[in-house]
Amino acid sequence: MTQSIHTPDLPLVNPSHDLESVTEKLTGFQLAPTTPKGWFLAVAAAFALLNLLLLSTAMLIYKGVGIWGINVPVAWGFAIVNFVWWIGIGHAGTLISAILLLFRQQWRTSINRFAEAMTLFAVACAGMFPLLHLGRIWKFYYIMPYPNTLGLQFPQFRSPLVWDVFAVTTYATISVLFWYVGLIPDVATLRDRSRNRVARVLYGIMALGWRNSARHWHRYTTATLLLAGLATPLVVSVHTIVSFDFAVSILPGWHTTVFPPYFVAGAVYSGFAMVLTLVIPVRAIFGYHDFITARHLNNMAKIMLATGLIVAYGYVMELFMAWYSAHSYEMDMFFQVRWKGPYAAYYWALILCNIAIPQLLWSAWVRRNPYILWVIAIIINVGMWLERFVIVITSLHRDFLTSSWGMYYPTVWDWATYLGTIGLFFFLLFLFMRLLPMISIFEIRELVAHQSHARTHADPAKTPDSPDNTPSGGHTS
Amino acid sequence: MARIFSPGINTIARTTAFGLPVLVMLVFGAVRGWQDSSYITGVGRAVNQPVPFSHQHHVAGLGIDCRFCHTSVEDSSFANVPATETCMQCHSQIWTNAEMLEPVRESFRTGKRIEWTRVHDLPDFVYFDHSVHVAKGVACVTCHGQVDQMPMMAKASSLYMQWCLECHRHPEVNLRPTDRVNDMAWNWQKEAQGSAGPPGIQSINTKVVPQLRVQGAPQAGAFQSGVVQPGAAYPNAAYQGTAAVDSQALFDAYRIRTQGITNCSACHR
Amino acid sequence: MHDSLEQPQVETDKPYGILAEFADAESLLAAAKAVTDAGYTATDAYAPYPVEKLDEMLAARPTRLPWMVLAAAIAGAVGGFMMQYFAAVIDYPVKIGGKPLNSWPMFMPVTFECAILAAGITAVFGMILRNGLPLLYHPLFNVPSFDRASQSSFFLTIEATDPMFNHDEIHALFARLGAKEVTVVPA
Amino acid sequence: MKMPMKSPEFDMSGLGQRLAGQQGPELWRSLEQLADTPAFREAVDNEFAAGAPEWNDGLSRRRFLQLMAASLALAGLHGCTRPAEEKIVPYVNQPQGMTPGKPLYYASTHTLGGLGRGILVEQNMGRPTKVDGNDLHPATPGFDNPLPTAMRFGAADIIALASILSLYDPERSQTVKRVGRVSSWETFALSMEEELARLTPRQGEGLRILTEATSSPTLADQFNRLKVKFPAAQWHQYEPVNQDMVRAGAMLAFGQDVRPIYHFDKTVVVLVLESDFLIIGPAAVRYAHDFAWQRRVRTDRPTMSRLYAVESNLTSTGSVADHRLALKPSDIERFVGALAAKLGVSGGGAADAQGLDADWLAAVAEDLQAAAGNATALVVAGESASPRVQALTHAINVKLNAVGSTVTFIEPVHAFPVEHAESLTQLVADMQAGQVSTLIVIGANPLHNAPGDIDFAGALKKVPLRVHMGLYEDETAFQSHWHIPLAHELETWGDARAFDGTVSLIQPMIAPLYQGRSPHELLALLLGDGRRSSQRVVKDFWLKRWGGVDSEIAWRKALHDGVIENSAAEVRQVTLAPVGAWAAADPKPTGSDTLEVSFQVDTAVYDGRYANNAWLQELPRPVTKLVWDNAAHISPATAARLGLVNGEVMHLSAGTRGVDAPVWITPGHADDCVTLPLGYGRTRAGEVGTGVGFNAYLLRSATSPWHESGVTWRKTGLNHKLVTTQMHHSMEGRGFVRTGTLLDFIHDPEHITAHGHQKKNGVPLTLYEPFTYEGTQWGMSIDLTSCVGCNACVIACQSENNIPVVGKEQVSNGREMQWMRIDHYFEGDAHQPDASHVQPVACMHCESAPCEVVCPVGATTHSDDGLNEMTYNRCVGTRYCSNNCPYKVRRFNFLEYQRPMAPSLELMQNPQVTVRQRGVMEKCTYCVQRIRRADIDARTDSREIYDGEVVTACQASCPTQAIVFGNINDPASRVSQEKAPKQPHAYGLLSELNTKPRTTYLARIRNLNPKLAPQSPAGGAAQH
Repeated sequence: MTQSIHTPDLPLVNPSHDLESVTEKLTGFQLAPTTPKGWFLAVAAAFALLNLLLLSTAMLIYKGVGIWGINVPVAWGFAIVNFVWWIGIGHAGTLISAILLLFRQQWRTSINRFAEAMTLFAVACAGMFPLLHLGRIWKFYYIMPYPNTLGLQFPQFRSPLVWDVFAVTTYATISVLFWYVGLIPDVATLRDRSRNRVARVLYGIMALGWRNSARHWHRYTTATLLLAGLATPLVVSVHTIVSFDFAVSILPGWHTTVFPPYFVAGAVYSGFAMVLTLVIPVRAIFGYHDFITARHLNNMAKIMLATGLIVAYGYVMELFMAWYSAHSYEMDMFFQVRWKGPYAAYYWALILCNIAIPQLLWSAWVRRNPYILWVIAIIINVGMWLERFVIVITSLHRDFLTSSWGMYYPTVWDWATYLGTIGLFFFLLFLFMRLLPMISIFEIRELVAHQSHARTHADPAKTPDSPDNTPSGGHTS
Repeated sequence: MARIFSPGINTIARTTAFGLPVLVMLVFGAVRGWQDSSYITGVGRAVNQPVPFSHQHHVAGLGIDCRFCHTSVEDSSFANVPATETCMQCHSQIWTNAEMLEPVRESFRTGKRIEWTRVHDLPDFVYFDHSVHVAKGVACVTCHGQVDQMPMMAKASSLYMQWCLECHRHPEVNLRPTDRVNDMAWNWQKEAQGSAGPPGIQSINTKVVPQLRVQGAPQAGAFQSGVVQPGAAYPNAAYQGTAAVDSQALFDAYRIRTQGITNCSACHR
Repeated sequence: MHDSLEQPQVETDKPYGILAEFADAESLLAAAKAVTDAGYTATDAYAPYPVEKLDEMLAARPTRLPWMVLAAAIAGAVGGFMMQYFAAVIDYPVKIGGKPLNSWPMFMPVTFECAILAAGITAVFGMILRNGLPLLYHPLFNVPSFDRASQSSFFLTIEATDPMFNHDEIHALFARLGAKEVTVVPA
Repeated sequence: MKMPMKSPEFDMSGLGQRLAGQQGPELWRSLEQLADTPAFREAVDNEFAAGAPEWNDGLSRRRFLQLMAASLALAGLHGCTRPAEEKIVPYVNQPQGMTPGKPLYYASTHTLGGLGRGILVEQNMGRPTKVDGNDLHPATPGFDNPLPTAMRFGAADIIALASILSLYDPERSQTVKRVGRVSSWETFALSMEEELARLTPRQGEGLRILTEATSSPTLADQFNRLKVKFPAAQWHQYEPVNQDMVRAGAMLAFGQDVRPIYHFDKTVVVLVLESDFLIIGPAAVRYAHDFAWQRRVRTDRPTMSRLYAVESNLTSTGSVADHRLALKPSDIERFVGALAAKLGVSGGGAADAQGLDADWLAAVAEDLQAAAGNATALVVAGESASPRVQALTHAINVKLNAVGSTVTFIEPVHAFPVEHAESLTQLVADMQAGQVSTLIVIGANPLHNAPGDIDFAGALKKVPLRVHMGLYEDETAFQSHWHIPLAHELETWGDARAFDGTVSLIQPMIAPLYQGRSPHELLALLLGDGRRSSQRVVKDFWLKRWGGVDSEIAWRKALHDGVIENSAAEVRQVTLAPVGAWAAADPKPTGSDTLEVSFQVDTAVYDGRYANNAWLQELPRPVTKLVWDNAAHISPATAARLGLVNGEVMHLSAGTRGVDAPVWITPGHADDCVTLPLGYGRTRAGEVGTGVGFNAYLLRSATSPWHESGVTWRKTGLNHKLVTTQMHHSMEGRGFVRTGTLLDFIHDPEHITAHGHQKKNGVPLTLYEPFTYEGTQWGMSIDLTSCVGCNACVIACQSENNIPVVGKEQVSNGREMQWMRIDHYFEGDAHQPDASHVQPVACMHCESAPCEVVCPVGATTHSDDGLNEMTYNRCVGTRYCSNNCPYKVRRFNFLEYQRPMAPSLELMQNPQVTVRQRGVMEKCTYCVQRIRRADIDARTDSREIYDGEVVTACQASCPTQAIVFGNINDPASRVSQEKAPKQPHAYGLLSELNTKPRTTYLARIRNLNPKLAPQSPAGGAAQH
């Protein structure tokens, strides 16, 4: 991959840029004195959906989870499906900022900030569901260890749900910190560029008095590198643990050892799909073509293709193991229930969305065509939602005792809650876009500096201190 | 462009930065403390009653046995509050026109029941059983405190689960000979010196297996070990009313099985 | 004072220090090297992005952050496991699904998360605190042109606390190093 | 431990008023309202829908407060606020013999079709909370408990068990009403006395009394005296589910009215003709008990009786049968004729009735004959069988030496036995003719359940004065001038005779909640001594009859035991009437252009009188598992022929009579005929029962009340949503119910429970060192051979554990709450299944329980004595445990099902069991409250718990003792005798999942006739 970085025809940033113009361009929208109407419209739409969330939540607390379609045997419905879906989407950000950082992938620079923000908001949406789906939400704190009138009250640490609580909260915390650390220098820039007194004060407080000192930069880059090192196993662990919610149980269709890798891959898959879904329009609207180039799209598409194939492998292994185990319940689950059962349509739809269609990505032309890429990305988002639906609902609705077989029909409230979280997601996203830099400015500056540096010198690939094999992380963070 | 902040801001910034976490801690601590405060637990807070009944007077003053009024304490989960007639047994003779007793007399006349306010009130999902505790030598005073010193009844302990567990995890600590359960001032020293006074009503020790049980307690299913021979008295404590026997001896003598008493279903059903 | 919390010296008679602005990273690097070689210690450089080797040029000592983080990680892991062990074996030893009280394999996920959480928090707050932040006021912010340090320009300071601090010599030195502009920063 | 009876006046006396007080608004309205328009009646009627059922969730103040509470909690304020203050209200005079906090048990009687079954009522602080059977009563034999120490319960049927809910039903009629307006008993008494004054000179001419069947000696005595006072008055009886056919049959066969008593404990070969004797009727519990005794297959007792069933619809009895033949009613008659002929009974039909399975017939005949040798054969005809079938059956039984051994005859137990249909027809005719001036209806509800060809409503309008006495303001009450609330049997005095004549007393468990009066009081009024309480009436009668000084002692003993000793009717000798009395031509085989209809008593709401009992309405009916509905049952083949699908509404008509009925396809049903359950389509049953199902009485005729042939049908194009709790009736080869034949059991018992490849008692695989379970370890065994699927355990559990009812809509969402369910599976061909199995399923209390591991808050844990505990107050409702439970026995409060609760229903709750809140998971606890009670008693006595000291609610109620519970760590305990290795056919459900269930099953053993079912060595295991 290091080669692709130095493919001369595909620079990461339009060479015409210098430090000044980059800063100018990337802070333009945030510091603009007047807000465009389009933004207000977008926020209004998102806010409407957000209110739908509030309404359905109020209804939920007032009446109980019975307003959803869940029942016995299908005691988990949309809530868990959406939880897994959102948390999966929430994997791209950290992956891009952490793993790609460790791999010294400079192209991450243009998208990591946006992806991280997306991660946070996705995790926020995801985090709501485990709480909302509780029968007695007002007792949620029973799941955490804390001192009370029982003495010390503890959760039951053998339960994957408790692992979830720890994993998701840790993930959320680390993501927020990572994101904030990345923001500090850029907020400092906003502070110094802003003409608005209030903005200056607020940005000033947020920047903590950052003054770009070399000594600070030194610790700063070390810290970022350490965070990346921590976040990488974390991001893998989170979806592994989410997959344990199912894998640890004894249900055919859930009790599967391939789940952890296949869930993680699926998470990255959906994460990148969502990044593309969002980045392509943003790029068009704000004219960020200079920073988010065809090469970025290309690379992301490649990652989707790769992870998509891992997911496909996961599907195949499920079937193979079911057959190989010769376990009658497993065989029935996969070859009867999923293939021919009442929800078979969902299964085949997910195969189409997650496996068949993404094969188009083998073509470089498709990978660079924003329009097609965007459509494929959306299809994958849908597909990944279907995957979770199939895993949760079809496995539950027909388990061991035929006498207790049942069906699950989502109610209007199921849908309202789901759409509501989408509203929340975009509402936060739009606020972020207006108030904070969507692209990490100082890292772009760095990139610009290196490119000009490279131009002045003969062949950057040979220079000992070219960005891709320098020992210190200083360059890339 | 001019600077945004003046030098003073740094102190403020630092204080806030370090202060916030501390503040949060404090709030949590306060809430926890609040839960243990007597305002919430009601410990030591005398409760108003329709009749200002004084345990101090009746127990310490007149030396009436607890079981004279709370008759069901040994047979039932519920230690009953005495019926009006019980009060009237005496008060039809003495204090017959005391003003404060009017509600009792009225109740007796009209048949309208007296509404006492509950002092020891467990949540509805907690099932406590008096009989077994008394039978195993857990004294009244252990949970209800020195009622003989309470002009008006008040809780002596929070009755929180934490508090229950302390004893259920180490039952031997709070045991005493079963004929002393109603003794307010008892302790092992007095027992040793024999200054604990004459044994009380030997309720548990003399209570024999009820008639129904006598009729051929079947061998089928009854454990070979520990079957009570029909009609046999309960195994008395090694305690003879003279030498001090430590709680552990009682623990063995009363065959207290720690197994199960910390199970959830021991109290929650 | 390099690696310790930095306090702005506010002294009436002496200024905070002298600030020189440079055109680009290369000249800043060169200047930093020269200044350090000249024996100045109370120096600092400012750039809109992490310029590689700049800290070395200023002879900054490597940070101890990694060790702090490692320690935190270990503490988190141990604490996390002990909490679970205490809960499941000591405090509430309850039979759960026929599993032994200390079913340690099932305690691993939480242990791991605790380690990461402790380490991550340490990394971030360690960095911020070691950098002496939050420090919303700093004498440099009095210099209007310093705003550009966060945008496109490069600066170098020699602070008044430096034993060798001397107006004329420093002005001369900066001039030699081709500073675009030299300002005396009031305390 | 039954306490000596004592007057219940002390308790809850305040309650009656309190509840009457609930009706405050009613009072002023009645004063304001003077008009008596139907519209007003409707309005009033709706207004009376007080104590709306729990599933009716409109926005109420209460709900709003709940919401507030929840939000407060959300705000984290909960636990930081003072608990609400509670009161203790001690007695003024504490009743004798009662210890506050301890339940008392009283013996009493519950009647069904006029016949009594003994009940034992648990009373907590004056509130009756649970009904069980009385083991001293012949109709409700006990669990043969070796232990005198333990509470001795008798078995019971669902109706007796559910009667506690009817007692507290907030919709029971509460005050005397005069044309819809509130009145009082005194006012009624006055106007009645005027009326009587008018009647006396006319010798009571024009006075008619309509009652249901009754067997009460006291009531009979009162009627006799009334007859003396008013010679011209007439007493009519109408019970929609009556013994007219039996009576007619006996007349045909023996020339006298005698009633058969069966002795299944003596039978070896039984043939049953369209009778569900195991679960329906006043003797069902006793019959099921005796029958099961003969089929209790154990290693030390490898014998069992054999049951052949011939019936049109698939009943529980049919599922239990070893061989079953599905025939439509007319064919059944031909079958009996043929059988009679084969057995050489004169007056039979054509020995080779064509169209019938000749081999089957031959095999059965031969088998019966073989058993006739030692008088162990028996043929049973259902109460709905035609007189000729009844008579032929008697004749056959005589031939088989059954009479005197497996069947005996007694004179009718009912007071003044009459032909009910005739009695009603007579009454209606007189009413039409205007010969009836005063009609007093006691209990009966002819406006709902009179046959479709009798226009009772029309005739009723011609009666000047109409008085109705009943539990509810039902259809008949609505058309009457006076309505008198009838006191529930649990709140009044009375007496009744059992199926075998044994007399038992009815004593009140609580002072009447409303202004209910007993029939005795009404008759006392008519007799002119209206001031006499029901207690006086009943007691005086018996004291007078016994006479002597000991009569008081006898009375107390009778109340204590619940039965009057040696009061059973003595056996009557019978001789067959001259041959030919019943000889008639077999009915012609009916064509398939029209349908035959047979009516059936509903297994839950009986004849409809229990329609407002939500427990019964929501009880999954045997086989179909339908709830909250009745349906027209037809066979798959017929459905295919008529092109009908489940839920499609068809119109059935016979002459002028007709009814619309939704179809339910029932495998195992006979072709070309339809079965219609009676008792639905109530129009004034109350919130619960009104409008549930269709009224099959409309199609019924007085002349042939049970069968209708030549019924025409057509589609209506309508559809009705029928709700069932089980959609899938195939085991998919997963062998949940393991079956084998008796021969398998004798020769290769291990094989019966071997399923697929896995070994039954293989070493459990585990990475961990398993826990060692010491001391008492609870476990259960369920015998699938004995279980008849009568549902008693389900209701008993519901009653014991405060289980809510959720309503049709929620059940259709798969949210039924019963902790115990009875799974049903078909085996073999989908159209005519070879076998039909039932399997009671509740929490298995697995030793390695999947549910426990996944609970994040430790709300479900394992106790030291092996229980899978459920701590409600700890549960946050993630429902993960339910997902991970392979048996799906966990139930979740998806909505607030318990509250708001009618005040009267709050009285019914078992104080020993927490009432669960919304959002909480619940499930079978092995009746942990009873276990802990026994545990505490044992600890107090410093002994171990005796075997049989803990009896779970399901076990206590089980007529066949299929359920055994106890300490599995004790090799001598009864439950250990029912488990491996003692019983080779014991197995654990889904034990291959290594859950180590504490509840195990005994495989179903079937005693197949080799002639009909060639033995496969693989036996039951083969069909997997």
